Amino acid sequence: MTDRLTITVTVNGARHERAVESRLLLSDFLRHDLGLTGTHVGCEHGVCGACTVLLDGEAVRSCLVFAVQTDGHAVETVESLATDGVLDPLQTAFHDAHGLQCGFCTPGILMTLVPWLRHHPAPNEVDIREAISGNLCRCTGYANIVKAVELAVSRLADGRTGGPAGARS
Amino acid sequence: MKPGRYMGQSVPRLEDAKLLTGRALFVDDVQLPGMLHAAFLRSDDAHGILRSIDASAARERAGVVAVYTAQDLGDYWRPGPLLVPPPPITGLVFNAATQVPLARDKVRHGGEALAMVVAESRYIAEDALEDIVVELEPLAAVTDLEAALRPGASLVHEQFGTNLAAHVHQSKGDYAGARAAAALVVARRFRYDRGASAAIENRGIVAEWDARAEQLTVWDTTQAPIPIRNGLAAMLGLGESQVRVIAPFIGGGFGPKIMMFYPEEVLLPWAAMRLGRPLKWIEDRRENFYATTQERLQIHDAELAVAQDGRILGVKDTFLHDTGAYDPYGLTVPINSQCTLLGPYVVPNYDSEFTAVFTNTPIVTPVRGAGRQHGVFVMERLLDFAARELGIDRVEIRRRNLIPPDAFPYDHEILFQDFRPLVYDSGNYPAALHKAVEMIGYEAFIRSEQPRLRRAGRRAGIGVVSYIEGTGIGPYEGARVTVEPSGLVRVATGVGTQGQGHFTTFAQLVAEQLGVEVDRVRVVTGDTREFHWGTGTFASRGAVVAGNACHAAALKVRDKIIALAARLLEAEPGQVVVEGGSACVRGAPDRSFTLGELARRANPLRGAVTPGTEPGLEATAYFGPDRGNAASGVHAMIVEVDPDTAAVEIKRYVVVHDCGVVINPVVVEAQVQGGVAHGIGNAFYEQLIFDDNGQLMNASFMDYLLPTALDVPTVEMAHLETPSPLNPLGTKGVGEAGAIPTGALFAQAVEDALSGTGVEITEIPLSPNRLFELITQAKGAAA
Amino acid sequence: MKPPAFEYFRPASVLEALDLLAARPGAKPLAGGQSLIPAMNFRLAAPEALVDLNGIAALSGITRLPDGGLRLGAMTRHHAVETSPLVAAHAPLLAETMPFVAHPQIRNRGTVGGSLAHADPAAELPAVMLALEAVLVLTSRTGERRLPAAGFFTGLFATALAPGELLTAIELPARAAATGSAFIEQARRHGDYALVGVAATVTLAGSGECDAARVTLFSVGEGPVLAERVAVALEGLRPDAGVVEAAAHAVQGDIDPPSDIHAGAAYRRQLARVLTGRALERAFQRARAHQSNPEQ
Amino acid sequence: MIVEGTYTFPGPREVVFRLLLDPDVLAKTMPGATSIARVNEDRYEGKMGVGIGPITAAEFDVVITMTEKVVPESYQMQIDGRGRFGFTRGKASVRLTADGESTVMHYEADMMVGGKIAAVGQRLLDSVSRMMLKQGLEAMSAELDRRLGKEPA
Repeated sequence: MTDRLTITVTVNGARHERAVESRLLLSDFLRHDLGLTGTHVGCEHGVCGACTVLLDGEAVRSCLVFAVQTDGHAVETVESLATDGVLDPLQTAFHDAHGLQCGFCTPGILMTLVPWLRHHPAPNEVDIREAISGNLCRCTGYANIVKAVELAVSRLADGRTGGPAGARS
Repeated sequence: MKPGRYMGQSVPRLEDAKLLTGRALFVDDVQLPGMLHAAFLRSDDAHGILRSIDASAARERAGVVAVYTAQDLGDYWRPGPLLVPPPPITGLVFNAATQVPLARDKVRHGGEALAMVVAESRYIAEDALEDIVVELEPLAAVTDLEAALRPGASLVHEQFGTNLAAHVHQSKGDYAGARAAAALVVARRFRYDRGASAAIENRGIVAEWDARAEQLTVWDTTQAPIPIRNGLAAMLGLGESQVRVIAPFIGGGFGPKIMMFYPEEVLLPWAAMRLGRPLKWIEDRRENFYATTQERLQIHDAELAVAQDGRILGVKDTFLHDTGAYDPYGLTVPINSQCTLLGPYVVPNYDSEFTAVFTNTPIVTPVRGAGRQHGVFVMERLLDFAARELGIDRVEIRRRNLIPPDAFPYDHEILFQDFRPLVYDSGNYPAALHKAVEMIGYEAFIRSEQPRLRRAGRRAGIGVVSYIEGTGIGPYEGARVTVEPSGLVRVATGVGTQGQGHFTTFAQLVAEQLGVEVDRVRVVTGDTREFHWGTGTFASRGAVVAGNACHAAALKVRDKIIALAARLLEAEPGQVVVEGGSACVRGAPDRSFTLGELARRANPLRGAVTPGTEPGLEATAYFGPDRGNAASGVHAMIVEVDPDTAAVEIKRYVVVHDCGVVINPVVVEAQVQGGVAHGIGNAFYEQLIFDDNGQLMNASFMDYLLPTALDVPTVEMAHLETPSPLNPLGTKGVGEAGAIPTGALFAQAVEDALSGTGVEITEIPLSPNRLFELITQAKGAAA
Repeated sequence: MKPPAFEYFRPASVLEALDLLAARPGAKPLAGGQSLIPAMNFRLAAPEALVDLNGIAALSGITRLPDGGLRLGAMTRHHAVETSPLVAAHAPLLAETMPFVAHPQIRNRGTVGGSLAHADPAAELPAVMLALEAVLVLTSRTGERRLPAAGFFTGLFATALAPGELLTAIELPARAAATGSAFIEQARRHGDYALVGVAATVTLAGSGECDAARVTLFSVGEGPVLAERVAVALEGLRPDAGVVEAAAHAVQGDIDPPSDIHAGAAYRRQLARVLTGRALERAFQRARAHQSNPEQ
Repeated sequence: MIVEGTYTFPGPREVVFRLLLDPDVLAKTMPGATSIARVNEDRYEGKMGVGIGPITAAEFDVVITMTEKVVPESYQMQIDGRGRFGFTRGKASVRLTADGESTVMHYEADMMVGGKIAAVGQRLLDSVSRMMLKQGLEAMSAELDRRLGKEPA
């Protein structure tokens, strides 16, 4: 069965029309067909959260969505966060708080947090930990991830954005 | 090495921007035109005789390019190298059996690779796996370490006539004499099981053969690209310079991504050369539970002989070590257990022997901590039991036995995993213990908090444990530092990097010496075209061995800068100051050259140079320590246990650690925090559960439980710095430290919370279910 | 871990979906896919065709019924339930449960109907629906039938859904006066399948006795279990500590839990007793509060 | 995995014994069995498809070998099933004792499950095996009723 369907999907604001096999996972579509390799694949059974992307603005695991299901929808990946090489406030906070080590799980964590912070502008530590409880990290022990989110939250509250890493890319 | 502009500073990481924006290249991100994809058929059975593999249907499937079985490999089929030969210990027995690329006559563990399918996509390759028919005659599986050694046991490797993989005996002093003189001997059986490395990035290989250039390029999730390059060249009949191995960004290593010469690592390059097309294999999570090495069970029968005042007179330990189906990594793990048991304590008499056992389970090699956990657990638990029986406080019995700060170098009189004597270089153990006890508020907890909670019906407990970690072992690493005409400084070193921050810490070391801004230093690691001497990242050695090599190379370049600047500026070398990206004459800032200008002048295109002059501002240096150094630490924790549900909550976790001179505190603290998380996983969440038939019962992230953000507390940390005299920077390793004493700590704290119930903990990992069983058993025994 | 091939359909209406399913006996409906797709990635599931319900707008949404109850479209996503003010006000037990269903990313995609039709014995929602006496609306080409949750769950991953039938909505009855509820589960990690979980709703008589109790458990059998003995041990009695404890003990007669690597049957029994007691305590506390302040 | 228990069949021992070894009955009563043939006196071969919930019924090739048969008291079974999702194999021993008009079956099986189903599906193994056993025994009992004329086919 080589069931190929043509889909039109908006990824990071750009429309893409592609013929895909119905079984193609969204994670593979993004990484292989579109070359957006910032979305990482860690378990392909929906536990590790590394492949988290936004589907119509909500965080989902791209290994548990078929690419064909995104026909007519909008997807955002980690590549959408920085603008012209300038890190967004959350990325900047991760840099400043040493919130990543190997960085493999990081895109998934960022994409989980981006919409969540919109709905939770003043979270406490437990809230933050719950929000990322579906993202496994083997390097950091999570402490600096939590600190990074707290830092981003406090800066956003102060109306400050950007940071020292923003100038470099 | 004293703190400086960069040395000892929490410089934010230089590698972050790429990682945060999704632009860092990981192996699975490599996309090449015409690339094919491989998938492996793996054995369902743990042990059996392979009768036949029929891949004809798979070969006919549309999109399949090739299927290889052991038969198809011809002369290329051969067992992998013995990576670590046994150390020269008298009377040592070692039966070497290394893994094979594809099982040929026999399957020795579940998940062992049987065939490789190459197809136009991974999807098709996996379709084709289902077409292959395997005929296998099952054999009884060997999983129980004691049963494996009994006569008549099924044999993993028939040629040895036994499942014994190794036997090693090391001792110092006279344990029997010590035992006879002891006021108390505590003896127990301990089980310490460990799990998977479970890096979030699975392993992966991409191989590309350029037939016209006769160049093989391999992207590999390895911690040790140089040994892989050299080994692959030898296997494939190529010159070492014809092979380039790149370990790009790696999504966590933790040990098993070392130079294993895994079947996939050996087969992908071979097949890419035969097929003339690039080839990719990315391990999936299920495969990772079989195809990537693990750590596992040791069973210790140990006893501690102490005087009435709690002083250690001697320790005797006899243990079994599960080495899995093959033992390519030699004895590193059990020797670490054997040596690390001694900890920071004066143990005048020690008698330790172990037997490594082949079983029908995946291969055991070092995972973060590498057997050290097992040793620490045994010693710390024995001290806890002795303290209880002697009526001595748990912290006090430790204090009485610590090696004093003036006793270094301290010789334990046995051999370590680096084949060198186990001699501690430096440390201040009483200070660390004191600090940890103070930070956690041990006295106040014991005296008032714990009783107060107990009166309210709550069970809280505290633990305090110490450990030593032998780190920074040889043989050597190297680095090349180059000042480019642009003024950028390039550093190349051979070790792979998996998130430790090498791009930043190595840059700090070089920036410190060359007086440039740290972000003007670009570090390249793990690409054999850039640097091809060295071994790899393991045994908490990156910052120590490669770090000192970077430092040494930077010093050489600094000397070149000074010499050249002195000549051009007509000043005495002693008058030249290197700072702010320039070299100038002291007191005359206008008499200066930028480093870029000096680099240009050091590479003249016309004219003549003084004979013997080396071009450029570049130097390569190597560093090899005499032996490993001793990092150390104390961990303390408060837990609360719900005796009705056996749920455990960590209330506080304190670490005082000493990894010598710290290059970047924030990086070091993060390494410790991450290690503690791994240790908590080991203590309470993670266990590879094999049934009697060698079937792994939890080969997924649904059932193999990595701790989440809700399970790992933020560790409260303090640094102590006793510089190592074994290297110029004075650094010690820290990569594994956090993970080592956590099991022992968990056991002590949970047992303390349950004090009075009769629960005694002699095993790790625990789980709520296991705790419930222990509580129930203790109730039954009391009734 | 790549899924096997299948034919894909995305109908725009329930009728179209039913036609597609009827025409292809090997087809499966695809709701949130958060259990089905992992099974496919493991190649444990290989449906010949998937009929994707995500394009059927009519299947989503939460509305208030004239009798005060709630109607949840089967394709309403967990996240929508979790954040619904209607659910918070009129089905607090369901609202309390939602954060325990897997992780945020799963809840953004997973659907209520999908969870119920999947009927995993360790899943939260079947037990909660059973406790709430939900009515499940099943639609086929011949019409609609309505089944109480108690009749819907028939065994291990088994439901009363007939071939060609779709679960299209779930209706929750209005909350009675003086009613309190509680949800408790113990899992290895937050978001994992529970080792044992308990959902309880209790109603008090004016005089303070327990008028009705409905306690359900999950992860202790082939499907959600209604603890009838627990209810019997409570009804007509003042729910003091002794009564609650005795009722919690009675749960042992209601369950026959399985063993797995994370929890043996004995441990599950212990958890069932302890968690039942805790859930009841909390539910009675809330019932008393509801009794004194019906707006609560 | 050890599975043991007793089950009471409402019929005489000889009839129960014959029933238990009848390939047509096995085909009807073994959960998921699609075919079972007796290839010789003591060897049965067949196909089973076991599908639980989301798990698509995968075909298992099943071989059952009877040994130590003592009519009408006891026998041993060697069971070997293999399929794409893994395998199951093991030994079962069955003993029948008469109890008035009824027959009590004592069974004890030591079954091993391997491959993907064990590695990924451990959470459900206990429940699934219990369910299959229950279904099998109940179907067998119904078949016995039918044979004894207690119930229409």
